[in-house]
Amino acid sequence: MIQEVVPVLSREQVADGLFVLTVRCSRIANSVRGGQFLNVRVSAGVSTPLLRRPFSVSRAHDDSLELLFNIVGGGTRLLASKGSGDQLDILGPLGVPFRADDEYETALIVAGGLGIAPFPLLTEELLRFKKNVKTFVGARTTGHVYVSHLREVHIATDDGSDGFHGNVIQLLEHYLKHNRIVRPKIFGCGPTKMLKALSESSRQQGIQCELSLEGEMACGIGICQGCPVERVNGPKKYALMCTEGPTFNSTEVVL
Amino acid sequence: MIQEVVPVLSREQVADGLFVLTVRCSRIANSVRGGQFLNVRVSAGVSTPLLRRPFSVSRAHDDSLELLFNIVGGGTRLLASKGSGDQLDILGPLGVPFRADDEYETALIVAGGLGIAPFPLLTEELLRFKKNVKTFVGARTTGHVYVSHLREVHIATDDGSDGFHGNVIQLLEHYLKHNRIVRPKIFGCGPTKMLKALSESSRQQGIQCELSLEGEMACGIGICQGCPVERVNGPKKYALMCTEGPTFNSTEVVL
Amino acid sequence: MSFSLRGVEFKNRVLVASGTFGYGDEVKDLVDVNKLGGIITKSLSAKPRDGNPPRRIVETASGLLNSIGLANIGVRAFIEEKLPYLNTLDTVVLANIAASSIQEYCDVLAALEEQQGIDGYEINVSCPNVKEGGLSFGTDCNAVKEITSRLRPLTQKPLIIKLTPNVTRISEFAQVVEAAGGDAVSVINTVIGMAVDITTRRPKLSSITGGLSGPAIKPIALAKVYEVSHAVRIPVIGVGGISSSSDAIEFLLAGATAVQVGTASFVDARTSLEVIDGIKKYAIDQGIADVGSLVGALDADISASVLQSWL
Amino acid sequence: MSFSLRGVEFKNRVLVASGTFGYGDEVKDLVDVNKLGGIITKSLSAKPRDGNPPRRIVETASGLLNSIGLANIGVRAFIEEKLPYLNTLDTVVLANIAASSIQEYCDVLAALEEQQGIDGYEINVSCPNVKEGGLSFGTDCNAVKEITSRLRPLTQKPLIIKLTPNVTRISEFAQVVEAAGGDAVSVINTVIGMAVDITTRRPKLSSITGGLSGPAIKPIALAKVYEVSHAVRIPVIGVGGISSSSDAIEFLLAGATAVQVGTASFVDARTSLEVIDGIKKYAIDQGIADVGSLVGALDADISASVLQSWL
Ligand SMILES: Cc1cc2nc3c(=O)[nH]c(=O)nc-3n(C[C@H](O)[C@H](O)[C@H](O)COP(=O)(O)OP(=O)(O)OC[C@H]3O[C@@H](n4cnc5c(N)ncnc54)[C@H](O)[C@@H]3O)c2cc1C
Ligand SMILES: Cc1cc2nc3c(=O)[nH]c(=O)nc-3n(C[C@H](O)[C@H](O)[C@H](O)COP(=O)(O)OP(=O)(O)OC[C@H]3O[C@@H](n4cnc5c(N)ncnc54)[C@H](O)[C@@H]3O)c2cc1C
Ligand SMILES: Cc1cc2nc3c(=O)[nH]c(=O)nc-3n(C[C@H](O)[C@H](O)[C@H](O)COP(=O)(O)O)c2cc1C
Ligand SMILES: Cc1cc2nc3c(=O)[nH]c(=O)nc-3n(C[C@H](O)[C@H](O)[C@H](O)COP(=O)(O)O)c2cc1C
Ligand code: FES
Ligand code: FES
Repeated sequence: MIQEVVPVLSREQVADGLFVLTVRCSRIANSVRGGQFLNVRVSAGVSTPLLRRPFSVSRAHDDSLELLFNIVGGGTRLLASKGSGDQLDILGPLGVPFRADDEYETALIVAGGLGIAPFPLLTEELLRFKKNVKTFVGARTTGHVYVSHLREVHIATDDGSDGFHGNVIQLLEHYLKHNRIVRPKIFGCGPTKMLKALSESSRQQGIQCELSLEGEMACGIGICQGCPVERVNGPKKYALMCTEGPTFNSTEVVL
Repeated sequence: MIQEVVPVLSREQVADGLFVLTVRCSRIANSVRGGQFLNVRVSAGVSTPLLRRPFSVSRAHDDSLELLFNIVGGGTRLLASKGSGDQLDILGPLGVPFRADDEYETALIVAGGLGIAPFPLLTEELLRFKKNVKTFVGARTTGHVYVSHLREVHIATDDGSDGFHGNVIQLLEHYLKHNRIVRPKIFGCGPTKMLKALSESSRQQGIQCELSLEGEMACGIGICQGCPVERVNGPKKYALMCTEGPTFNSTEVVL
Repeated sequence: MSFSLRGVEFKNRVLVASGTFGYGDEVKDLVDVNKLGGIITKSLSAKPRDGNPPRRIVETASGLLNSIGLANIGVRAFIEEKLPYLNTLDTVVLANIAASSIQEYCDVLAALEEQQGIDGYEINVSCPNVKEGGLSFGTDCNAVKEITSRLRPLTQKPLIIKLTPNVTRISEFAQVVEAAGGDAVSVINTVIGMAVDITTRRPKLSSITGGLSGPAIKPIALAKVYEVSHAVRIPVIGVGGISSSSDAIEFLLAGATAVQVGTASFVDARTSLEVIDGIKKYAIDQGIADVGSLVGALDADISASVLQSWL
Repeated sequence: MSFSLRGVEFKNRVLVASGTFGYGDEVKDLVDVNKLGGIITKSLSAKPRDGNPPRRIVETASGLLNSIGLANIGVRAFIEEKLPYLNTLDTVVLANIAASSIQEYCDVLAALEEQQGIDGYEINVSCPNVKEGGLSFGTDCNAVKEITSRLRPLTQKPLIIKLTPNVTRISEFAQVVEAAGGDAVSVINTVIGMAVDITTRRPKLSSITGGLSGPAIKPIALAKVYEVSHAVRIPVIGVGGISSSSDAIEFLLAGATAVQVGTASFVDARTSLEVIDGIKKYAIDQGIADVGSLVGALDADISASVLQSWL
């Protein structure tokens, strides 16, 4: 884990309200793995927003990192105003990455909305591990769909304006009904409601499933105890999302 | 007095750390007079800085206004980041203007540092009223000197790097010793320390003197009672800088 | 949107707070004051008060620290110079009263009772009790009780006591107000705070400490409103850091019957009007016919509350 | 920069606050903890505590509202898993203790007394007293007095009581601590606050109310430090909203012997080191040989203070 003030290389709007921000940071780029995140100081020297904001690393190149985000509040609005020439104080890589190299053959990536963020980086790893990768992406409507750097993408939109008309879980179930997948493992990320449904769906179908959770964080490094996730069982009632997650096996946690 | 969200037309750095910001606002431009100010919301939708910031109107054109400022804190830093395409919520014109059309012949403008801000606009008025105008400007060093749109400028720098070596009061006294001025009136603006000295100097020389004061303001329109200036005498102990000033006769107030 | 207090109808639930809207006439160019639920005047004392020497205001992180020292024109000048204008308005006008003795509270209220155009009173008890060596009335339960019971017989109009947050259990103060016949409590006045100039090594405010207001104190005000609204049956008027309709709705849900906009009016004099519009919009979006149904509608189990929590 | 408390030498006047720096090991990649004046551990209770259900944190205007519920590993696990690391450090280590009964405070302190490596104790009294139906010890002067006098005989090490600001007169609490033999007081713990989600109409925090910290509360903390430092002779350790050296210097001038950096460590774990460097620089710039000479060096006439002011 390092903390560094790094230069912003570029900021690009890639879909409706969706931005890709690229920063230079070779130290993190060299070690980060799919599912890990940065805690980013979006405002320097001002107390609003006060806290850092967590963002998955979406892609990593030799010496640069990409974040993928949309504007939901003050912090992301500020972030979207950054561009080449600006600097950003980042802390990372944080959290436990997805276990990409388990016992399975086909990775079923399931992303709802901004949940696609961690998957370009994960996809690269999966391919390195010679896994099959199939990706299921859900969005509200076609303008919100962004599927760059993903593999074998199946799209669902709530309004049917692109791909399957329905949500991404329905799309996945539909797909699994019509296709035989050998030794699958699901990797999911998205709104908690969707992850809950995904967790239930994967349990019913007997497919192992790993989720990347989202929630408020203050420190991002395990000192504030602000990010509890309820465990299914175990001696401790809560796990910390920032240091024991954000990726969890779906059977470990209560959503 | 109006409140309006107006477009920023340009921002220019005109000297070391000195900025000119031009906004479009014909309604204020048409009525504003020298010594009046705007209360500017430098941050929209964020609570730091919380309050508006007061700035003298430095020049007024047909439909635009110029502010002249330097960066001293968070608010002015934000203001300096504005540029063409941005918008600014302004409230004005506020305060009592300089009494430019009094009984006198020669206006002696005395400005310390950023105290030059209100004088380009005042100078225009003075010329309209057919007054003689002589301007005395004090600055720390030559890089800080900015004297555009002023008349017959005499410069003093603390380090002697430009003009008279000393402060602007010394320069004025020096000038008055060597030149006979008929029916003069002093208009002063600058740091409180300087205004105090100017007030004393003008008293000793028997020259009438009007000062534009600076201090913290919250509302700028007389409702918070946050900007008291002690009166020399009178039924009320304090005047409000925002509505009874910022310009005062030097004999009216205790600095 | 409307509500009533002791027979006085407020057209909506958004008022402007004492000391942050002058006497209503200063902002008439900017704000259609007739749209407000009510105007609360700057605190009035028996005699005019000069207020504290400069410096009176300091901006802090998302907050404003003030020590105006209750500079005001006094009740006489108010009646002569300000009341005629207020009389022309189609909104509720509450006179806020400050004093340094209980007798002075009574005198000011009595003087205002003789006039037309005052719809009710808000009593600022965050004032030094000169008899008690300057101890604030507002931190002394007995004093607050006595103020309320001495004022109650003097008027048939709404009598609102404005409580200070600078006490251990604000609900006890609300309870004595209720018992003594107060019609409502305003919660909260400013929080005691301080700022130091490290260059001069002097306090920034001439009075050393002052009152903190603005967004910084919103969470504090909300907790106090929640505490008070569970302790009394009289209405609570929420105030502290409200700058948007969503802030105001938080207060309604936490138990406030109405709200006041204070410091935010300095930032934008029209804030209160935006709050009114925003509440209306929220009600429509949420399918709520009566904004009043939001009051205290927080979905929470009070047993998880204040006194249980580990800080 | 150094100071001492009951014989324990602190290398400088900047400590990290309880609950905002873990047990010191989490941030060792980021911060040279040996440069700190001291580390105060997360509050330790007799048994491990799970803490409150989510949601535990809410960002507010320039503030952080938390209801961690004192999640901690318990004193046993602390001794086994964390103390060995803390023992390797060249800085003062203070154990912060939380409990729901006076006996529990005593038990935890006694357990720690048997160990090497704890230099002193800070007692968190912002905890529910189970015997009194969950009323906070920290708002009950007798309870604070009893905690202090029961703990005092159990240790020869510095005993610091951390006071809550959620009381009418914090100086009375500091006075009972002084009388009961406490070596210092930490001022302040978090301020009670609340936030509401207007969409779900539920409190944002699972515990409804929580503790407010961060820049928003700095003016409040400063006023409390000022009040307390004029009421007792024992040292005051200032805490609340400190994020820069100039903030820290404000606290020293207002009467704090030392300061703690809390929430700011979440924003930048290195804040405390920057504060140390900044104080050094200020001392040099101002020609001050001994930073200790800043303590309480505020140039102010106390008669203009708190109790006199009209809010
Ligand atoms: C491990 C992790 C990885 C994340 N990765 C990404 C990413 O790659 N791209 C991306 O766009 N977002 C990501 N998020 C969410 C992102 O952190 C929030 O959108 C951001 O913090 C919002 O900040 P804001 O100031 O703009 O909004 P705020 O004003 O703070 O909040 C606006 C709204 O967003 C909600 N919100 C705030 N913080 C979070 C949060 N941490 N999680 C969920 N909802 C939140 C608030 O409750 C509120 O409703 C991630 C979150 C976590 C915990
Ligand atoms: C009537 C009036 C007209 C003004 N005209 C101009 C102008 O034309 N150009 C210009 O550059 N400045 C002008 N000022 C000063 C300007 O308002 C302040 O510089 C500005 O508010 C500072 O904001 P900030 O957030 O950058 O600094 P802050 O962070 O608020 O403060 C930084 C430093 O500046 C001091 N300061 C803050 N506000 C004021 C103030 N109102 N007056 C004096 N010192 C202050 C603070 O005490 C602090 O030391 C004027 C002030 C008044 C009252
Ligand atoms: C500059 C200023 C002056 C105030 N004057 C008064 C006053 O005269 N009487 C009073 O009862 N409250 C006064 N208040 C307190 C406000 O009415 C309000 O209770 C407090 O500021 C909290 O609300 P806010 O955060 O919305 O400002 C004043 C507040 C400010 C900021
Ligand atoms: C997330 C969090 C956890 C905290 N945990 C504790 C604790 O366990 N014990 C304690 O005495 N204080 C605790 N505090 C209070 C801090 O130590 C400090 O007193 C308070 O936050 C004010 O300082 P600050 O504004 O610098 O954060 C905690 C504060 C925060 C924000
Ligand atoms: S965010 Fe602080 S412990 Fe997880
Ligand atoms: S700034 Fe508010 S009265 Fe002058």
